[in-house]
Amino acid sequence: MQKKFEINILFGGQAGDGIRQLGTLWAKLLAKRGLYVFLYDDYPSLIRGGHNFSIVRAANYPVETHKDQVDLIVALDLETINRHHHHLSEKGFILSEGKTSQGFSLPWSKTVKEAGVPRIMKNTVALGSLAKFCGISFEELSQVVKKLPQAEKNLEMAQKGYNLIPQTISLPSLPEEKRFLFYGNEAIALGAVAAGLKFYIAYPMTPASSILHYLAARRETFGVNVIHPENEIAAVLAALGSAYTGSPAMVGTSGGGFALMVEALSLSAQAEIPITFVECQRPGPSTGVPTYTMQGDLEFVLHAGHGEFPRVVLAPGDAFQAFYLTALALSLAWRYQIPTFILSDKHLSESLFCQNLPEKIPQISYKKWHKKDEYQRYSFEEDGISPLAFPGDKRAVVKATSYEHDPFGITTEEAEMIARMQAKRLKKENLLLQETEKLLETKGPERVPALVCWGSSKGAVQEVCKALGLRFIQPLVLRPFPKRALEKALAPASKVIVCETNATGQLAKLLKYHDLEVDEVILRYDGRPFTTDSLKKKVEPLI
Amino acid sequence: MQKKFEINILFGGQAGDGIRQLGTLWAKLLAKRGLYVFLYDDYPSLIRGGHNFSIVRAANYPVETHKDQVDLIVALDLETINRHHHHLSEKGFILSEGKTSQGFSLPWSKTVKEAGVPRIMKNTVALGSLAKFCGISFEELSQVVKKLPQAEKNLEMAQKGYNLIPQTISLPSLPEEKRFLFYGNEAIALGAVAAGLKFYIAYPMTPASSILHYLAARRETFGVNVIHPENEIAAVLAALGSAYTGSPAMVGTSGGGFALMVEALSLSAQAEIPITFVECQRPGPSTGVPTYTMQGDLEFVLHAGHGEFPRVVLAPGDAFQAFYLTALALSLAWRYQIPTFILSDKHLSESLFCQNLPEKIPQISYKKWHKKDEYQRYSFEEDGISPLAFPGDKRAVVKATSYEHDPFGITTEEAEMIARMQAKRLKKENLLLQETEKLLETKGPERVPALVCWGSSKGAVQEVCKALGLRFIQPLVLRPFPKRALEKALAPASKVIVCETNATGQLAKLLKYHDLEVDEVILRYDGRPFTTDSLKKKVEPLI
Amino acid sequence: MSLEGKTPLSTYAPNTWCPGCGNFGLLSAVKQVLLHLKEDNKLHQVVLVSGIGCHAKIVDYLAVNSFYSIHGRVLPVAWGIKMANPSLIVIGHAGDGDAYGEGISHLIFAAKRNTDLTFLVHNNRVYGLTTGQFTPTSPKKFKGRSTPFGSPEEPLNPIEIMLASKATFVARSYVGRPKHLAYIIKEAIKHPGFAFIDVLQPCYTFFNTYNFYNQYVREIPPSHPRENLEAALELARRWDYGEKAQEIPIGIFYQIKRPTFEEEALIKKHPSFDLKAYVAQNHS
Amino acid sequence: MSLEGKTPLSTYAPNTWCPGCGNFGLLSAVKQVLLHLKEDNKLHQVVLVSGIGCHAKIVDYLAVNSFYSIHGRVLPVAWGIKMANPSLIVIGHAGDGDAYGEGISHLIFAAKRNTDLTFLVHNNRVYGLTTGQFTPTSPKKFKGRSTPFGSPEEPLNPIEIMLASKATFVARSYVGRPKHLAYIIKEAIKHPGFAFIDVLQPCYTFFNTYNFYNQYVREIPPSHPRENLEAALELARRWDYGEKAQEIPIGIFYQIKRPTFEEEALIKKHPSFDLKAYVAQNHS
Ligand SMILES: Cc1ncc(C[n+]2csc(CCOP(=O)(O)OP(=O)(O)O)c2C)c(N)n1
Ligand SMILES: Cc1ncc(C[n+]2csc(CCOP(=O)(O)OP(=O)(O)O)c2C)c(N)n1
Ligand code: SF4
Ligand code: SF4
Ligand SMILES: [Mg+2]
Ligand SMILES: [Mg+2]
Repeated sequence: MQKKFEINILFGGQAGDGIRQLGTLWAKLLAKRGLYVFLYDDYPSLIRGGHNFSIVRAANYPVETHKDQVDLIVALDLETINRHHHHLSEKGFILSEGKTSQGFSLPWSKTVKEAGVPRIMKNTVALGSLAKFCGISFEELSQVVKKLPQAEKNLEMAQKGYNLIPQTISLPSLPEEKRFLFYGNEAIALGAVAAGLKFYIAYPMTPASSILHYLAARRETFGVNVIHPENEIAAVLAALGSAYTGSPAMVGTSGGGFALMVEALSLSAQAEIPITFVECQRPGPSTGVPTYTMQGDLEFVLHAGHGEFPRVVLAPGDAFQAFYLTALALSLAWRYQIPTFILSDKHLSESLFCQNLPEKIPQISYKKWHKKDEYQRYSFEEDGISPLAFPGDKRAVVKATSYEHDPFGITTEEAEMIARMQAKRLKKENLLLQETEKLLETKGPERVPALVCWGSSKGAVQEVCKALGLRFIQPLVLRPFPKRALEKALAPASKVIVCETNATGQLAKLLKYHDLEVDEVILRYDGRPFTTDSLKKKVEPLI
Repeated sequence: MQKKFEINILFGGQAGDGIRQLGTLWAKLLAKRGLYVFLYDDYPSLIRGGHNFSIVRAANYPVETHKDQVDLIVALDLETINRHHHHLSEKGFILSEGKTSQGFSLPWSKTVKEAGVPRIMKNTVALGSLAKFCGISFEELSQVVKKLPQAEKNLEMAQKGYNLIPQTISLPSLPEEKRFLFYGNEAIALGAVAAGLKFYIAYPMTPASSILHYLAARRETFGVNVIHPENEIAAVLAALGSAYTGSPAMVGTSGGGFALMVEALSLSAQAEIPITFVECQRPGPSTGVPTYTMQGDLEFVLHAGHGEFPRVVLAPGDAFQAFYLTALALSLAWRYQIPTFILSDKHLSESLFCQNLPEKIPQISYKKWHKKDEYQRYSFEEDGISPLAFPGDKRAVVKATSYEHDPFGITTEEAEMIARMQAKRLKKENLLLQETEKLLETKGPERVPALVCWGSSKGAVQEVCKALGLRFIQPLVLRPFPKRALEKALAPASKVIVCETNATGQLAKLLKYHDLEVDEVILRYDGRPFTTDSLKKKVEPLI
Repeated sequence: MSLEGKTPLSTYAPNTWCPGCGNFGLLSAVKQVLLHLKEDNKLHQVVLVSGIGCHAKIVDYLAVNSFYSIHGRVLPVAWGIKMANPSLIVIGHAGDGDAYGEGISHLIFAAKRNTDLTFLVHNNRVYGLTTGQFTPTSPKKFKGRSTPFGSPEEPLNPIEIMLASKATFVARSYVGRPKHLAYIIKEAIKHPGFAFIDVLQPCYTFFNTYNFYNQYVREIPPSHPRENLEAALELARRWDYGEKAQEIPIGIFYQIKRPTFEEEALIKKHPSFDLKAYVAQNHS
Repeated sequence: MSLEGKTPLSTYAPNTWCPGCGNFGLLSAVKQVLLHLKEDNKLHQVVLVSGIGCHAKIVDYLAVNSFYSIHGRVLPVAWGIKMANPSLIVIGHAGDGDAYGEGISHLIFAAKRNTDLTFLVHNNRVYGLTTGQFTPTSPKKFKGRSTPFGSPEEPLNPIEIMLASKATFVARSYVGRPKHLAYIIKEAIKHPGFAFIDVLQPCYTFFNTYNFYNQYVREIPPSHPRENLEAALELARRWDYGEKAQEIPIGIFYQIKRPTFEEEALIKKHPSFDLKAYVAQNHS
């Protein structure tokens, strides 16, 4: 086995400097070497100026989170050094345009100006310098740069940057294996496409917008219509209209936009129309901190909507899970004719993961009407699931409705029918539980403390477990709640420590609610995700 | 002590026949006699035709619920007899226009037609007959009838009805005591007015609309502006605008309308602007059964809104509580600068109660700014509550915001400030708990089973407890959850039975969540409230 | 059991509109149009979408595909249906509270987009089902239950709003002229794009406007140049939805052709998508 | 600590608009107007209300009362403020996404009601803060991040929409004409009723329209009869918010007087209310 290797680089500059692109290109470069990479992107809510940074971690073993401490800072402005120099490890380096005792001072701006290319290409120059510094061949570098728009100019800039600096360190490479780079939101989008999505309808809202952008740019390739309507209310109702005709639809937004969709969520439940919601959390309440992260909407999503009805809430923690669970969310929505949720957050949605795709991808399928007798949209069935027909079918009259109704979909106010229909819908919850209960990640030894987490905290928590020899537990489905599976997973733990990035410990509350003991709760609610090093420090005194 | 007396009368007819008015007049008549009365109103969602009925229960002891079995049916149409004759007690009577072996056949329509008065006055004729039948003097009757519009004609019709029938039974009367008649929604409206409401802003929605109608008709008397805007979203945001200037505002709606207000709920939390929501539940999901009842939105209201923040959820069970708790909701909203809720439902909102008003009425008050230093809308304070100033004050610049912010209300994205502000807001929850924990009704013996209920189920549950010698427990506040108070109240009970009109047992779940044991759950979810006789039958086998 | 009622196209649901309600006229006009579509063997392609209110009950009374949606949201639902299956004939039924109050944003965007729907507003100028409050088209001073001292607002003129929003088919009709109404609905269905019809529909119980309309309603003469916006506006301004009128024109105020949203916005083909190849190509 | 920044009326909040952003011009025009109000000793009566977007940051930069609300909801918040305290001078700042997309229903009703507010739309014809999607006033075919193949929709003309919605003050200005803009804002504040200003505000980063506006913007001549709706409409139609123009009129298109909502709807006095007497009288 190879020796463990990792390198953490922070790229910083102003909004508009292309920091995230720079980080992404670097990540690609190393991924092509077979290394595992992870990118964390940190940016304020503004378009130009301010301070952005991305941290790229690369290693010769799987990484799904970043560290506060970095080995190298690539500073496209002075601010970056001021803000982050104290995160630099003792033997770390700085590549920047300014004077520095700990690295190289490189005339990137001058290079760009002299070449007369757009200012933004400074990031390519810097990438060139970094590549050379790390001993990456120009051949490797150009593989990545040549895919950019204005490839030639960018190659030229990369070359210039490359020439500015001597090779100083060197990086390992790994035998090639099939792994891909996905931002969380790309994985969500692809999972939906892979399951059979036909309409994505969304109003822009950070940190969900990149699903919209990603799908819109590739709509012909994916065969998915992508619609940006006048507001979130129109989005969700158009999605329900689409699904009523048999055309699977998904909507995506953040907490405030989802709040506007809640009335229609309840409609989807009464009308039994499949739909998948992607809710990408950010710190609230209200507008809050739009470009940062928080796992603050769990209880909201679990209980949103007037009236009582089954739903599925899935919380992926990395790109692989995001892909798989989104496909599953669509599949379950259609098989059970219910609303399903992907609960993401800024940290999952906008971080870059280096992972594979699942072998088996859940597909949309549903109980079809067999065209005997007259069609009853809401026929009573053993399992509560009435067969589907769609408008346009000559033999069926398909009546969907928001009112309580009889099997044909005609409004009812009769006591007995009301009670039967309530029960019909709720019946599905048990079946669902059987199917989803197994969706749980458990790793690590017994008779040690367990760290329990959900969603985007997975990466950091998992790594801390590994480092400290603790048990790792991550439920992937939060409703229906996998009580028994969790009970089993928790039983061998000597202590239960829940870690989440919110202020009230929502998963911890959920565990207690289901009679599962929680000994400690580690919360972070400053808009930042857990990092592996900072979390470790918080865990150590508790074990 | 007098012998126990009660009489239950069902009034039935078509929508447009004035059934509810008839029942209300009857209730007034008996209330004037010093009797206790309760009116239940049952009507489908249509304007003319169909079948409406009201049940009025009157007794010489307090009644806050109705029974399925009645002593008398006043049938303004045949349908009433067809539907309800099996609810008539063995020795009961029917007053109607048709042939009947169990009562009187009375030519009410003919009377109206001959007099050439509007058809609707048939209800006055019937009232006359009923009064005479029960041995009520015409003098008493006219006290009530003369307050109607078109008093003279109505008196004439009452007289004609009175003459149609012989006295058959007689009713007791009680020494006069100060008790009043309020529909649940009237009590909510009055409680708000009494606490200091200045703006009621609402979009019509059953069963909340009657708050709007009641206040609109009396706006000058109450000194309350009543506004009906373009939709629920405008309603809640205008209310927040009003409160920002120091002018207390309340909004009212049902589940679907409230769903549309959730985004603004979260705004009220981040901006720390006081507001009171009245949510009158009806069976969902979605449009559901608009004119019937269900306690189905508890979990939704407890958790609505993105992000984490304190709120108060109060659930009155009768008019007295509705009055008091609404005043309290406004008072708490302003003292803590938080959103507060009155959770009602069709059964509470649209039933008529005969009760007194509380002695002490909570008033709106708030922490005022003392005009030292520069004003900071979100200053950090020991208790988390920043003093209030309002725009127009020459010495203060008042900056409210939906973004996470610093003490002045300027947007922040700094990690430390985010965490501090989250904590500042959440701090209030503990103070709130101390203040509201005592809001709990407990009655009855120890070492017997306890029935636990919330909201409109109170009337029936309380009466069943009395009848069966059980312990009665009703938490009035559901968030912050009065765990310790409930623990104490439940401790002496031999068994805990939760009764609620929903399909999943939401209060029962809440109790379990707080480690309070629940042995049995009695649910009703056919859109109808518990009645004392039907509930008793369900309880008996469990004790 | 069967969904069908005793008369053609009807269901077994009992009709619960008030005697005298203008919705009866509207229902029979719609039935007439649907019967024609049935003859053309197109009935199975029809989808009715309704909001919530008295008007909305129409979908319970008709044995055709329907989506009984929520208050104010007829149009986004109808739009979603049409986008997902453009071969369907989608007809929206909304109340004036629905269309001009709660849901007016969707109305403006449906017109702007020119999505290929037919949209009938059962405009009784009152909230019927919630028992008589003023709506955006109630006359000023209207005494409803939320405005017992009279509405403080001028009514909107939906015809003007639609013309300003780039609607391509703008019409008004009256339930008291059933033939006219049926004709307008047929024209609206034929129209490729967003077809808007404000249907004057007296609410017998809360705002009985039969006499008023009978007195002032005038059919727009065939000589009216439909594609002329100025002429349409001039006609539209003849009545401001106030209490008084000199003349209330009914008919097609305006009609032009413009590409539909479906033509402009939907992807052309749904190719088969090779996930593995795509990912290998784009995500490494 | 102090809220005040280094220049008059400013706060310590660092300005984070892009270099070249049209919002700078708007900010300085607003400051100019506020300085006048300060001289008149009215600054404490001013409340700014904003939505969410680049435009909305303006409230962080000004040391006056403000309510930084949520996307699309400037107008109901502003309305509530004005109703509750009519002595306040309430100025709304919205983006075009805010005002014409998410919140268009409120815009129409603000005009219909003639509530006494000033409403400035920072119309950059793009969603700025969410990084460049098309809005209701983007030209057809606009390539934004949600429509990389071009927007499928015609733009709305907000001037027309406002005229159809009974607005009593309808204006347009351009940040490239700062004096004009300041003048229009002053007139809007003076106007008793709903005063709407569509402010052309180039987004330097996502939709740089400076050259286009500089070329085509023309001030409406003083001879324009402001109270004439036809004349206003004619001017409004000279530019349809499309990619091309012959002329883009700026100035006051339309202005008339009509009672305000506050005059029509609010109760006149707040009497002292005797609960006990009232209840005894009415509830027994
Ligand atoms: C979100 C929401 N708000 C309010 C209601 C209550 N509501 C039901 S019907 C209706 C008004 C109906 O008026 P209109 O649309 O004019 O229809 P009409 O009954 O007059 O045909 C309202 C406000 C609702 N169902 N949903
Ligand atoms: C309900 C809701 N939906 C979406 C968003 C995300 N969002 C923030 S700003 C914005 C658009 C801003 O565009 P515009 O109003 O034109 O303002 P600009 O940034 O161009 O000034 C959006 C969609 C939000 N904050 N709230
Ligand atoms: S209330 Fe009016 S609109 Fe509704 S059914 Fe009756 S008459 Fe028709
Ligand atoms: S994105 Fe556009 S509107 Fe926003 S600050 Fe930059 S230039 Fe201004
Ligand atoms: Mg109506
Ligand atoms: Mg904009």
